Amino acid sequence: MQIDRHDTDILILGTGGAGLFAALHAQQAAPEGTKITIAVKGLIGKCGCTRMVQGGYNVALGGGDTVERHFMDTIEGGKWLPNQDMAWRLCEQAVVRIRELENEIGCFFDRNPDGTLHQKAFAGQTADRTVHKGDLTGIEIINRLMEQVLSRPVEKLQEHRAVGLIPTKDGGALAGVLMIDMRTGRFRFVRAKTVLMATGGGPTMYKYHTPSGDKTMDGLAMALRVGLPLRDMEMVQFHPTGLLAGPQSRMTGTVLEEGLRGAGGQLLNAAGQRFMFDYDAKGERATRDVVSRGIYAEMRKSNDPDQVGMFISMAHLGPENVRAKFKGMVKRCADSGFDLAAGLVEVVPTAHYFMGGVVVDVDTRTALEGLYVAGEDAGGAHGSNRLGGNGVANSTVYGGIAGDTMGADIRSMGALRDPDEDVLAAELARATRPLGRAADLVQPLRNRLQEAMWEDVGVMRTAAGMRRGLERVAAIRDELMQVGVAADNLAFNLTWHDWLNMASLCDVSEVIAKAGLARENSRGAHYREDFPDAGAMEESYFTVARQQGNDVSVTREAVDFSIVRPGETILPEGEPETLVAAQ
Amino acid sequence: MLDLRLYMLQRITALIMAPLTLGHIAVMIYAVQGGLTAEEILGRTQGSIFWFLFYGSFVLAVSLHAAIGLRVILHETLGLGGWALRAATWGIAFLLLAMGGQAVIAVTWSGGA
Amino acid sequence: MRPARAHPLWLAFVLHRVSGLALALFLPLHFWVLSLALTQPERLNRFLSFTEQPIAKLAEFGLVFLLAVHMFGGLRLIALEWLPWSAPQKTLAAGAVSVAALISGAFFLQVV
Amino acid sequence: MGRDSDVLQVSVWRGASAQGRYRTYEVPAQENQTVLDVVSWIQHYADASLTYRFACRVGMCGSCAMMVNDQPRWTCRTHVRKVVKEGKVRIGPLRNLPVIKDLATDMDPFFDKWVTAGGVHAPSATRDEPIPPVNPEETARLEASAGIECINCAICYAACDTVAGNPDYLGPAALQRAWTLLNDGKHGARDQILDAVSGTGGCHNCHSMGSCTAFCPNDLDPMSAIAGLKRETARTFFRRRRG
Ligand SMILES: Cc1cc2nc3c(=O)[nH]c(=O)nc-3n(C[C@H](O)[C@H](O)[C@H](O)COP(=O)(O)OP(=O)(O)OC[C@H]3O[C@@H](n4cnc5c(N)ncnc54)[C@H](O)[C@@H]3O)c2cc1C
Ligand code: HEM
Ligand code: SF4
Ligand code: F3S
Ligand code: FES
Repeated sequence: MQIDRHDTDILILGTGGAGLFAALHAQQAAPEGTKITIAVKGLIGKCGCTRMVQGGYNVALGGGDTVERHFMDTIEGGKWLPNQDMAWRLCEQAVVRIRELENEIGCFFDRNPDGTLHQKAFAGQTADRTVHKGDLTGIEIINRLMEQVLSRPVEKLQEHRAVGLIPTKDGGALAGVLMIDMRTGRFRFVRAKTVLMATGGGPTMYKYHTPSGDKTMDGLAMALRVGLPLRDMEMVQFHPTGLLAGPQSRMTGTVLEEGLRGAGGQLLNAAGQRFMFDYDAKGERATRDVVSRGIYAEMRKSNDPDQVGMFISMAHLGPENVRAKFKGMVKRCADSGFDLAAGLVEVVPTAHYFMGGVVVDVDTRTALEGLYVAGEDAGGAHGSNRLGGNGVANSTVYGGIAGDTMGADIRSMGALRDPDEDVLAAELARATRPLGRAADLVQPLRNRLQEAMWEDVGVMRTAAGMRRGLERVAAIRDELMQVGVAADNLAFNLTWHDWLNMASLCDVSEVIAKAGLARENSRGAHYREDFPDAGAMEESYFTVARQQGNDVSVTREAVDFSIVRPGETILPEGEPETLVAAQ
Repeated sequence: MLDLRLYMLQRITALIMAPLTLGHIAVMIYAVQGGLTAEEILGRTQGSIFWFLFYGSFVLAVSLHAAIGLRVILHETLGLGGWALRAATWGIAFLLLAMGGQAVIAVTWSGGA
Repeated sequence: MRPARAHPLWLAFVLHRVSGLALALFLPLHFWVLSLALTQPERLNRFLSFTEQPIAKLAEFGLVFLLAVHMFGGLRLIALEWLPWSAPQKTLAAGAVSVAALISGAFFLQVV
Repeated sequence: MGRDSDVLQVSVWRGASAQGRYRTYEVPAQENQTVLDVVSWIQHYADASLTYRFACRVGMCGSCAMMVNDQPRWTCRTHVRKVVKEGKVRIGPLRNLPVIKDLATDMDPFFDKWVTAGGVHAPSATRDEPIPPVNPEETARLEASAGIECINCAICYAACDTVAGNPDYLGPAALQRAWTLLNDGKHGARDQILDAVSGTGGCHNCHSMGSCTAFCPNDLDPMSAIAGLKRETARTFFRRRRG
């Protein structure tokens, strides 16, 4: 198969908050005449999860709240696993980024009557911190960023899927990225001096998941193959209330917003009884991980095979009131046939966010020269748990930093690097593998992978379960390698891309299970029934997974408490525990 | 295929015609009640500066108004564009202006044939 | 492929376009008839007595009706575009205009 | 819905704009099923070569719009029950845009027009300055807010017959964006907007036929936004004349 060759200076993969911000900042930071290219699996700004952000953007903007407080919440929320320098930079730069979003990009965040930004508190925060635009914050952020990028002289490669990171012959640096021009089905190798990977992770290997359909862990699978270390790979955040709309509906798993529980929504079991107080004193208002486990435990108690999830009930708050306050959610449920305002809506925990990712420094550089990683693909900022509102802050803050860093680094970089043609050929062979084989269905394998991960590497884990999960994943991958895709027309061939998606998901699923086995305690999103204790905070470690040859090994590394040690705080003495008024 | 100028011209001519149309209809109703004859109509209108200006401005407005309106229809339904569209617009405007002018003169110029 | 168009504003648009087009086609004819006054008054007279016929009356009513519909439709449009009205007021205005068109139509029917 | 049969007869457009045709598939009916689910089922189980586009699955990204029984709709949020007639439904690519393949259109013209209409915020302050206060109840802010939640799905663009007849016409979504910026006190290029929307493809081509407003899945009202632009341009028309 022939490969079209293409050159640029700065290449950005993905157009979520990280990718779009990187494009804008790179344009500001790079020397005149630098060619910037943005390549994305979907349409610019119309794919990825940043667009789906509902609740909002965490930033400490005064009124008693401080960067220190935001930082402490992030560290404690992450159960002392975050890379503290990254978490600090996130909280500190969020302040600049939100001003940039409002003043330069033109975002329209909600205001208080006095004209200042309106801020609210997600669970796990000790201040009203979350800036938002109704409950459609991501649309506002991405639309404005998208306009900026569309109107600039940035080369746009839409519906271009990255399939392999191609290093130089000596393996010391990145030469470029192999992609498929999805519309034509042709391969394109793009050389670049610097590449930002911002493909946004996305734990879509679970039966119930929230991220957008284009996200299938391609970035992390590619990083794994070039031998980069990945950290915190066991950390999959589940959102407690995913919609259950039937086995074959894409609506299944999509998120019902957190605010429903905040406003007093009740979770009921099949018998119509509330159960969350059996698990936590805060009941439905406990943090995401706690509520997810409560629902999951309750689901396991039910013996009725037709009764899968639990129910969320809002009707006691007055249907009219609910309809007015949660207009979007009520309409969305109605579109899939449920009455949120007056009836019961069946919910399940749903895989929402991936805390794990490539090991990077605070400037988004990786171990491979020329490769930068930002957003959900990068690990470290959140540790074992991401606070609601820290996700989009992370992608926009670090996307901007990546743009600045690439723009600066490129000044000292010489010519484009030549790729290791053997790796290029191997990646091409990998991606075209199904094309020579007898066509078969891909989707049943995806369904089986999702079942396996949900059952064995899901909300609650055991060593036995995860080992079983590993076996199931391996078997599914073996079958996938035998499944072919009809090759008569490769233009916009979604089934070929489904196959490639599955390949990425299988690779990363294996790492999730292995990292899960390596962590023998329960922290944040990772809960081991066989090791329910959190372990000593002082001895916190994070997992690092690496692929060598065909083998993935996981090691543990001690957390560096570079700013604050467990049990201590950087808040001034006498600061109140929380600034959020009790509900 | 409208820009601001054509748009304004179409709206302004429309606003000019609105009262004129009402007036014209009123006259017609009044006239019709007695049964119409050419003499009756002409007797009333011929030699009158008022009616000349009344119908004159109507003809002027409607030539522009209808030419712009037909231009839009030609563009949107027949895909006409460029010089052809421009020519058609002007053609229609002049045709209406010429025929309308003739009619106004016939109806309001004193003496007649 | 056509999107469904059976909503009031689209119908109003069609009515406006059709009436405008019809008027534009009729207008030259009307001018021609009138200019007969200049050259052949007797033919104009014959024409005018022809208008006594019921069919002609109907056609005449149609024309007046078209003119009224187009005019009110156009005024509605200009109001909608230029007056900073809120949505319910717009609906009201649209309603009022259609009523006006109807009344005037009925009125003409009486007279003619 | 034709629940008596548990199979849907679904005709789907196959091919590019010019040489394409509808092909019929039988799809098992489900209790809960959106039009996107139906299309996905066909690709997953019946015809692996079918092309379509989606991302978010919940009405936020605006990538999944198609013609369903000849009406433009967001397919991820359209329950089959709402559109099926006697067990049948017809699905085609979005109108008024070039078709790349099957149900996927090229949306570039739509976004090019978005930019042409001036739909890009120009800064009037920098990241180093404080965020300016904005009174949320101010009329201009309310006007801008009313149109800001557009997901650029191009459903309005597909519904508009003026777009169909006049390829230069910028279309409802782009013009609505221009209107939100005109009302945004923070926008630094407000003077340019009126020029940008007054050219040959500008807001004056709109006939207020209102299909945009009728079909917008988010209940936005581009028609009124465009009327706002006409009003403002008309006002400056007189002002510039006098000046
Ligand atoms: C429903 C939902 C609600 C959320 N709500 C909140 C919230 O309220 N607050 C908050 O802080 N966070 C929230 N998050 C999390 C937040 O959205 C993410 O943390 C963040 O947006 C990730 O940004 P990103 O730029 O890294 O990735 P994304 O925005 O996901 O972008 C990834 C991009 O990479 C592209 N891509 C993927 N694979 C490839 C490939 N192989 N080649 C080329 N391109 C590729 C994708 O198409 C996409 O354009 C939410 C997430 C979801 C799913
Ligand atoms: C009497 C007062 C009149 C008013 C208030 C009026 C108003 C209008 C308006 C506002 C439009 C623009 C419609 C749009 O953009 O969709 C229009 C279009 C048009 N008018 Fe008139 N008009 C009047 C009389 C006439 C007359 C007498 C004729 C016939 C010669 C005419 C022919 C047309 C045509 C052909 C169009 C184009 C229709 C279209 O674009 O759909 N108008 N009119
Ligand atoms: S205005 Fe409505 S229909 Fe048009 S693009 Fe925006 S959301 Fe879609
Ligand atoms: S449908 Fe089209 S004509 Fe105007 S009111 Fe909407 S843009
Ligand atoms: S898939 Fe995003 S709007 Fe339908």
